[in-house]
Amino acid sequence: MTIGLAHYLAVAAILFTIGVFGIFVNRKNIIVILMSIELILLAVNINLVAFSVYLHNVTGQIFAMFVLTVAAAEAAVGLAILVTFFRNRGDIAVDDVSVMKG
Amino acid sequence: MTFSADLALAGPELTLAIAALVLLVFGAFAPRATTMMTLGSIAALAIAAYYAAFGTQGRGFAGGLVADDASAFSQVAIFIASAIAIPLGQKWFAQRGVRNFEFPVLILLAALGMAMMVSAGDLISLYIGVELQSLALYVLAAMHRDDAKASEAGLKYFVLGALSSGMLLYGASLIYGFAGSTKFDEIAVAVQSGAGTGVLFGLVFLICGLAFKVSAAPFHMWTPDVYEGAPTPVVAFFAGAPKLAAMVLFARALSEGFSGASAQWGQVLVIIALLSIGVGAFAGLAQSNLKRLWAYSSIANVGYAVLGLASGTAEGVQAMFVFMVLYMVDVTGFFACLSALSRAGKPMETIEDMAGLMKERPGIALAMTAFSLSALGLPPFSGFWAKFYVFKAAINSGLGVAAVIGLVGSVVAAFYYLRLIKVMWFDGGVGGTDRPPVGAKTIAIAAALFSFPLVLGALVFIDPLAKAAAAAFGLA
Amino acid sequence: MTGLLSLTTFAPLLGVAAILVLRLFARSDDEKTVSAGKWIALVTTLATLALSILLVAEFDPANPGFQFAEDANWFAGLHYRMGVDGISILFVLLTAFLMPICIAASWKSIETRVLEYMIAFLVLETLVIGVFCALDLVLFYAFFEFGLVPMFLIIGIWGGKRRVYAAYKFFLYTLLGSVLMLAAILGMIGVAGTSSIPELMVYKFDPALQTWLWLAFFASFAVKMPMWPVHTWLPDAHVEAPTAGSVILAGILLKMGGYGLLRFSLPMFPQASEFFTPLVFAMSVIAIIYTSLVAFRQTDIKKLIAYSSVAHMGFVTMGIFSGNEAGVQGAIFQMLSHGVIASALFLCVGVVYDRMHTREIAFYGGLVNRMPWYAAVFMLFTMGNVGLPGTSGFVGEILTMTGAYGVSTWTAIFAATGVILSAVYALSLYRRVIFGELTNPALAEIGDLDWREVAIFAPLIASTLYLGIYPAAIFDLTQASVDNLVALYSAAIGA
Amino acid sequence: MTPQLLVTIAVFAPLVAAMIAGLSGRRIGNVASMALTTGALFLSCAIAWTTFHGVIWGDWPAKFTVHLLPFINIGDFQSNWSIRIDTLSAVMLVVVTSVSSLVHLYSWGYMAEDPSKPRFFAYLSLFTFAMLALVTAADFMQLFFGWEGVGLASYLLIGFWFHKPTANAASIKAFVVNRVGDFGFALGIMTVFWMFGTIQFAEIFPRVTEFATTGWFFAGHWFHAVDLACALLFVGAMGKSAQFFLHTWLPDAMEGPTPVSALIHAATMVTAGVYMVCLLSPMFEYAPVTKQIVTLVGAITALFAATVGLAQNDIKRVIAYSTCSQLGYMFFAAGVGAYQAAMFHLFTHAFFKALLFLGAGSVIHGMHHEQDMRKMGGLWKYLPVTYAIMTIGTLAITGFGIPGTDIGLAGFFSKDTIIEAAYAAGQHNPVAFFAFLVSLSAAGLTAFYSWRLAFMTFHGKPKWAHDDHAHADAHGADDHASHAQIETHSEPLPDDHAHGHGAHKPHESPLVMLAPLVLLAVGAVFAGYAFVEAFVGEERNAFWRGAIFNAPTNQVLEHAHHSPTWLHWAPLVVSAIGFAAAWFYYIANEGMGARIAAKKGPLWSFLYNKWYFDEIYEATFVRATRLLGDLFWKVGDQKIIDGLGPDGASAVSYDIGRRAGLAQTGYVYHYAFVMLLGVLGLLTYAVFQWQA
Amino acid sequence: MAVQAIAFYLLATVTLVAGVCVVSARSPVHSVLFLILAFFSAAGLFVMLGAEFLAMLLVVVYVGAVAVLFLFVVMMLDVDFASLRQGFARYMPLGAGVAGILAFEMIMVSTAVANGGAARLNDTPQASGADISNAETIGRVLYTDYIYFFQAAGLVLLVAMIGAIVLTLRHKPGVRRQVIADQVARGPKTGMRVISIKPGAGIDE
Repeated sequence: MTIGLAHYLAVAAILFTIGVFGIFVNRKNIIVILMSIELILLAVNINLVAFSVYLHNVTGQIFAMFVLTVAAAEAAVGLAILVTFFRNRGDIAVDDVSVMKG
Repeated sequence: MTFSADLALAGPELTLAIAALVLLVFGAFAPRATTMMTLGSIAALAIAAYYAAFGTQGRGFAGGLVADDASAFSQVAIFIASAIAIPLGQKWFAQRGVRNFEFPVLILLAALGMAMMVSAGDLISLYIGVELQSLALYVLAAMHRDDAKASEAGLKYFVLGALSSGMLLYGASLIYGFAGSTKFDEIAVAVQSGAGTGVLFGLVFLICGLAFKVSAAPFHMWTPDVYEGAPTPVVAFFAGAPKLAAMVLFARALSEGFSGASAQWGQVLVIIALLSIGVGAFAGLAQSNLKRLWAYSSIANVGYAVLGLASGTAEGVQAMFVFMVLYMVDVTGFFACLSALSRAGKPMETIEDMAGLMKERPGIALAMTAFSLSALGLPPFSGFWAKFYVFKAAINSGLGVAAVIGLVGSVVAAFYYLRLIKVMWFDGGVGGTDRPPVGAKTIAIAAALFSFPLVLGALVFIDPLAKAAAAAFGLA
Repeated sequence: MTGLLSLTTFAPLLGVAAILVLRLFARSDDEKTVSAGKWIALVTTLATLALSILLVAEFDPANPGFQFAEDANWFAGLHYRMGVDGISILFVLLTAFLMPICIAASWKSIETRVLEYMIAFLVLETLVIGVFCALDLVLFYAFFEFGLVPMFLIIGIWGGKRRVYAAYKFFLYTLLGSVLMLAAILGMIGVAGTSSIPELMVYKFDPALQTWLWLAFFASFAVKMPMWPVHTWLPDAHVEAPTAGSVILAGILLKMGGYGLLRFSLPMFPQASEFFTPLVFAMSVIAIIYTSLVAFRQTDIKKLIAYSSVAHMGFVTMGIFSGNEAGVQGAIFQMLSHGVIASALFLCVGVVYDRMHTREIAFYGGLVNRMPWYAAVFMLFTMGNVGLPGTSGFVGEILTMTGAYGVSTWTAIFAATGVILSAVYALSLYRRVIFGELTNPALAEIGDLDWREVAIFAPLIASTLYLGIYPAAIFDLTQASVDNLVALYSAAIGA
Repeated sequence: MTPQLLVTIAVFAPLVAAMIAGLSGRRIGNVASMALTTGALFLSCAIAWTTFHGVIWGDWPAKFTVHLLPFINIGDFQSNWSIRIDTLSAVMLVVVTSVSSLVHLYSWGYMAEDPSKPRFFAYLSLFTFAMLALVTAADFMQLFFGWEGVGLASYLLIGFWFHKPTANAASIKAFVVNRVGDFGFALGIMTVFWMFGTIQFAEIFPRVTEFATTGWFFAGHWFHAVDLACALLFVGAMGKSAQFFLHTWLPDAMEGPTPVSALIHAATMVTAGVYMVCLLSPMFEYAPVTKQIVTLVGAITALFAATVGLAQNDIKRVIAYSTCSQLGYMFFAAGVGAYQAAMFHLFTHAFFKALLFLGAGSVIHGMHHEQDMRKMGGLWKYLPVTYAIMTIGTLAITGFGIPGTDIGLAGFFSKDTIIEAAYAAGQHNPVAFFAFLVSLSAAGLTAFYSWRLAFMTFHGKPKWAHDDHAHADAHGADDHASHAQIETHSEPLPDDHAHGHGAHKPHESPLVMLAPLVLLAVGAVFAGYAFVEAFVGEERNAFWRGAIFNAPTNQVLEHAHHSPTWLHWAPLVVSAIGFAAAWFYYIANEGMGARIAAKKGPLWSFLYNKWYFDEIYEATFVRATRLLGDLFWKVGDQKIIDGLGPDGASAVSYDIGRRAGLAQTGYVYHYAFVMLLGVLGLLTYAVFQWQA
Repeated sequence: MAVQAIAFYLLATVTLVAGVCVVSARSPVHSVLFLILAFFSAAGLFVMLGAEFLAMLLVVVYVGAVAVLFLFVVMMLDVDFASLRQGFARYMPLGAGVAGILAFEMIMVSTAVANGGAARLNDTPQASGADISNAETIGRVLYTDYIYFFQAAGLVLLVAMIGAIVLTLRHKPGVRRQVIADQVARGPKTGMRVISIKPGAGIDE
């Protein structure tokens, strides 16, 4: 049995779904939501690298690199906003993130 | 193409990047020199706009950057909007005791991100541009950091934005994999010879991600909360320019990369457009907070712009350009009005707060009336002409039913605009509004004058420019 | 005389500018300022009237085409095109004629925000004249649509108790109709490649497409007219609007619908017009009978007159879609006549409303004892409303019925019952308000018409009688254009 | 002075006078207004007689038309303001202006105490102008103008005492019922227009034969073209001339001042229908079915009104029903083809009916505005001149005369001609024969109610002396027009009159009222004798000069002259029976009539309540109008149209908006969920849509 | 080949299980640790594909920086995490349903196309150019063809930096800091002030 591109794509798809799933299953915990987003980006990276390798084209790996970079930046900003939020509220429960609605 | 030729193409971007760094350093050492910061950043934007308008055109950086009429047109518009946002925000933050020299820098970087977006010729530059812009905007939304609402807005914006980025990326990865390239022109070649399901699947993800950025339904949910929570001048900024940028990016990606699949993405866009129009029209009816109200209004308006795009023709793209530019003026003007209004130091944000405004602050009330009528799509205000272009394009490309639904949606939405007018004009107020800051008032009134009557003359110039911009995308 | 038309159209805006300048340099609630504002408005409207009379004088009745034409390039293939023909010129005149009367009628009854009020009316005048003069679809639409705003404000700011409801209803109802028209306009521009009305009048649209375009235009004009069953905004709007607002609404704004049908539906979509004629006839006769019966049961004077307006507009639509000369001429005449008579009736209501601040019929009774001149004036216009020969109301009714008879006898029969019903409601109104003993003690000191009111009514009386006795004056002006229209229409439907 | 100018003056003099009196009556004063209008009328009257003479016997053209101004000029629909003069219109000019001028004069006395005399005289003159416009019309539009113009004047004059609710109701009723007639009239005009392509009489008449056999599609059926047009036009005539079904307004119209009743509701306006039928004789001659209808309606009206007249107590109402009945005579005369006879009766009737009304007015005036005959009696002593004149009028209406000779009052000649014509036509035509039977029996009834009136009023015991409070009771009793006739009616009185009413004795009217009566009495006596030959006799062709058209087959008048002798005596006999009956009930056994009435037997109630027409109309049309009005308003407009339309739509929209707002929970994971649903939906769409 | 397959399935399983644990772990600290595990095993997959550079980068950037940042924040924010897990089970079915459909569609499309439809895809994986290492392949283009993106990515990091500072940096009023520039610039004029006190008035500070 050969491991082909499809296998990698399937892993990525499942990982993506897990990330998505994590966002709305973790109703209250913002930090886990941020981690779920990291999972999604990881899935994307798996996709990109697998494609890059099977296309014999390095662009995918470069793209994945930039995704990594941006993901790091995102994590920084996200955590910073979370800290601000925590300072204002004293809590990070997502349920509380509902002063504004309607 | 030589490296220096590439650099010449990136004139606006380089200008902004350098200016941002210089101003950052300057600000770090002289944090109280707000006027200097403001002037410096406006000057940088002006120079960037000059480069955008009159610089060389072409493709550079291995296709990552495209400088053409479309990018020039939208960059100029974006830079102008950014330049307006800077003094507006500086003043607002100053009034609230938040002295942040980073504000202009972030605006410049966001403008840089948008400039990248509108000139992206590659999925990578698309992604990086979007992220650059988005991260700056997340920070801007939460920048009033002692305000619980602002940080909540920032958080929501960020979480959902990151999710949408993930989708966009996932789509980009699929497109890359199945089309074999990240460059739009090469994708186009691949799509031309028959768009595979994989590419189209990726395209749907890409569209969803971009739809979030323009706050089209059903990816709009963040909009009302973020608009309400974020500082008003920041909303004035990110309700306009980033949407233009995202729409242009949308148009460029779809028309340059996927013109072979225009039938398919046209369908998706029509669905998105009608959903947006419907949600924007109906959900706004029950709102009382003006910032939320205008958020729903912007959802509906983006729906119109998307509808123009959905036509899949050069006419439709032109309509989108005209629409977004005209809408940008209105929305900026409206939020400038809101940022200028306060009663005993408390911002006036609900519809009821506006009671009797016509007697108290006729200038601002007239401006807000103009923006409302414009958003309502009443001739001869700019909003009408915007819709005029969009619906003409839609009808001419066979989207007559969608156009009629959209028009009926505009009638539903008319109610909430009318309610604002009614409150301002008919009702008696309690009085005691503060004197509005001159800058914001000037911006508001200038925007109102543009909405009508200046638009009647301005369109004579905007029309051919938008046409050329649309032609750059190479659609029929 | 190029430019005369634009001058006439935009002349009222000069007045607006003058009032704005005045407002900048004076306090808005200062008595002198208010008075100056009123005079500016009056003089402006009179000047516009003079200009429109000049237009009519310079107009060549033998020429069926558009005269005083102006054409300037705009953007996106649009043009600023203006011109009048025999059909539209009279509506310009009617508008310019009624406006000074409106201003004069508001002289005392409007006490708050007078300058804004005058501005609203002047803006409205420009828009309405623009509607009748525009020869470009988009220009037409712009004028047509923006007219909603001043009227919305007039009803909403200076209206009665339920003014907000009425204003919304008026605005949204009409807007819904006109957005459909906008869709059709865009489609037409797309198909025909031009937005020029004269060109489109001879452009032959595909019959299948015509059906949709016709329906879309009809949606707008039917609401504007209004036709049954989309008429319910009108009574509310009328009841709540200030007197002059009602005058404008009944006198001019409703005419925009009929004008639109004449200008667009008939010449541009002849096949569809013919196809839908039975529908229009049915709606017209239902309007005539239904609203007449409803009018009969009203307890509010203005509402009664409003419902009667709907009935009278039923005659107009019936006449237009007869597609023959008698019907079309009759419809035009009926619109002009109704513009005068309905306006006068609303002014009559205004006279007693100004004094007593109620429009309840039951409140009044026996007014003739204290106000004989008022009674006489009211009688004249009641008779005009009833369609008595010798007043202008008659000519339009008989001609539209005659026109309809030529196409469908049933329609004429049903419409003719409206002649009976109009007598029932109009005379019962008159009886309840004017005749009988003066029993309400509140009315004991009510005064007769003062000189200002006499001056307001005099031109209306004169025109009612003049048009009633010498309608040929009108037909001479409209003849050539209507002949042309009818000939084109008949040729198109192969009749 | 050319004839053209003269007739123009004749037509417009009343209008000018009316406008001056109406608009500036207060400024120039009562007397000036009255003098001006009366003078103008006498001027018109003089010109009318000149015209009459000039057209028929003089050197004026037999027919001419004065064009004044275009009225409506659209394609074929050409109408002009014009004055058409021929024998027919000349006769009408004479009738109208003569009666009108005398009524003007009479009103000086009758209305002496009324506070708004200028208005009254202005209305009268306005009416006269409209009537003149009607009779001189050269096309249907002007005819219609006059038609509705006299309707307006009638409305104004019936409601002259505007503070009386009954008068207001009656005036509206008159206008509306007339409009019902005009509904048909207008449709008739349209039919004529589309049939002939013109509405000018002069252009239509020569072309009638073209359509004599063709059909016309109307209201979903094919009709005989000319029949249809004539039938529709006749509906108008029915309304104006108060024929059966559309008669209900005429008795109520007696709410107006008595001179008005004399002028409008007896002598002139109500005869306009007859005039129209005669004017349009070129068309009616080719409308056989319609002629039958005309005959039948006329006959029924003649009989119906006569029966109702038997049981009424109001002096004016009796005469009103009498008018109605006599109009029926005129119509069936026209219906059988004897247009000349109809016109002749119209002519004579104008004199004696105006006489009767004005005489009644004199009685009412003498009785201080008492109209109930049951409260009169024995007045001959107090009002001798009136008594004499009323007797002449009664004799005239009952057609008193000696058959076989030329001795007789006006009604004798005209009515007998009609009866004979009906008999002649009835030889071949059952409807006409029915009309003939009706005409005879109605003649008997006419005699009964006419003499009943005379006896109750002038003979027997005076009943007016004891009745102080009747007035007060009558006042509040009825405020509704349909019940108005049950009790007496009170015309407004100056205060002194009302109070001491029992104390005053009846008095004879002033000279200004008696003079017109005398003049009319002369007419009532001699009009028949003087004009019988010209109108219906051997000279008729020379007289009419083609103004009335008889089809070659129509020889009814010719036959009428050769009717059997018994027929000449029959009317006299039935009249005599009627007279005898009246004498029996009201002189010989005075009080018997009242006793019959008191029993309220079914027949009496049926007649007294005028066959319950008002009640039936009230229960059907009036109620239906109210109910439908309320239904359409409260259910149709408010519930259905507004409920489903604007109000419903806005409520639904708002509800959707509210729910959409609720969906916006503020929770991040909800938002994410919605986004994912969006992605999922679009992906699914893509998978299924694009898989192929 | 079998070894490769076993390695792939092992790594893939670990990645996915770790992913599930990230979203379902009771404590965020555990989540972070599972995240690190997921990244490690994903790096292993990258190595299998021949993309060693990316694998290393993943470990360095994520495990070294991002995960630590997460841990740091989790520790810093003193939150009662137990309460944050309420309602977890209640929304499982709905979430799982939606996610399941999503996953199904995604897998179906991507695998079907990758196996059958896409002829342009090669059978053999190849992460780098002929004769040169994976890192060199990337290095050759990163600063040439992709210089624009590279610089832009730098700016993204700049924004993140500015953002983090703007949002979180605070000068607390009560804390005294040493400002050397102020100390150097201090002169007699700013060092003291002369106050003339009226007798009996005292000083208001």
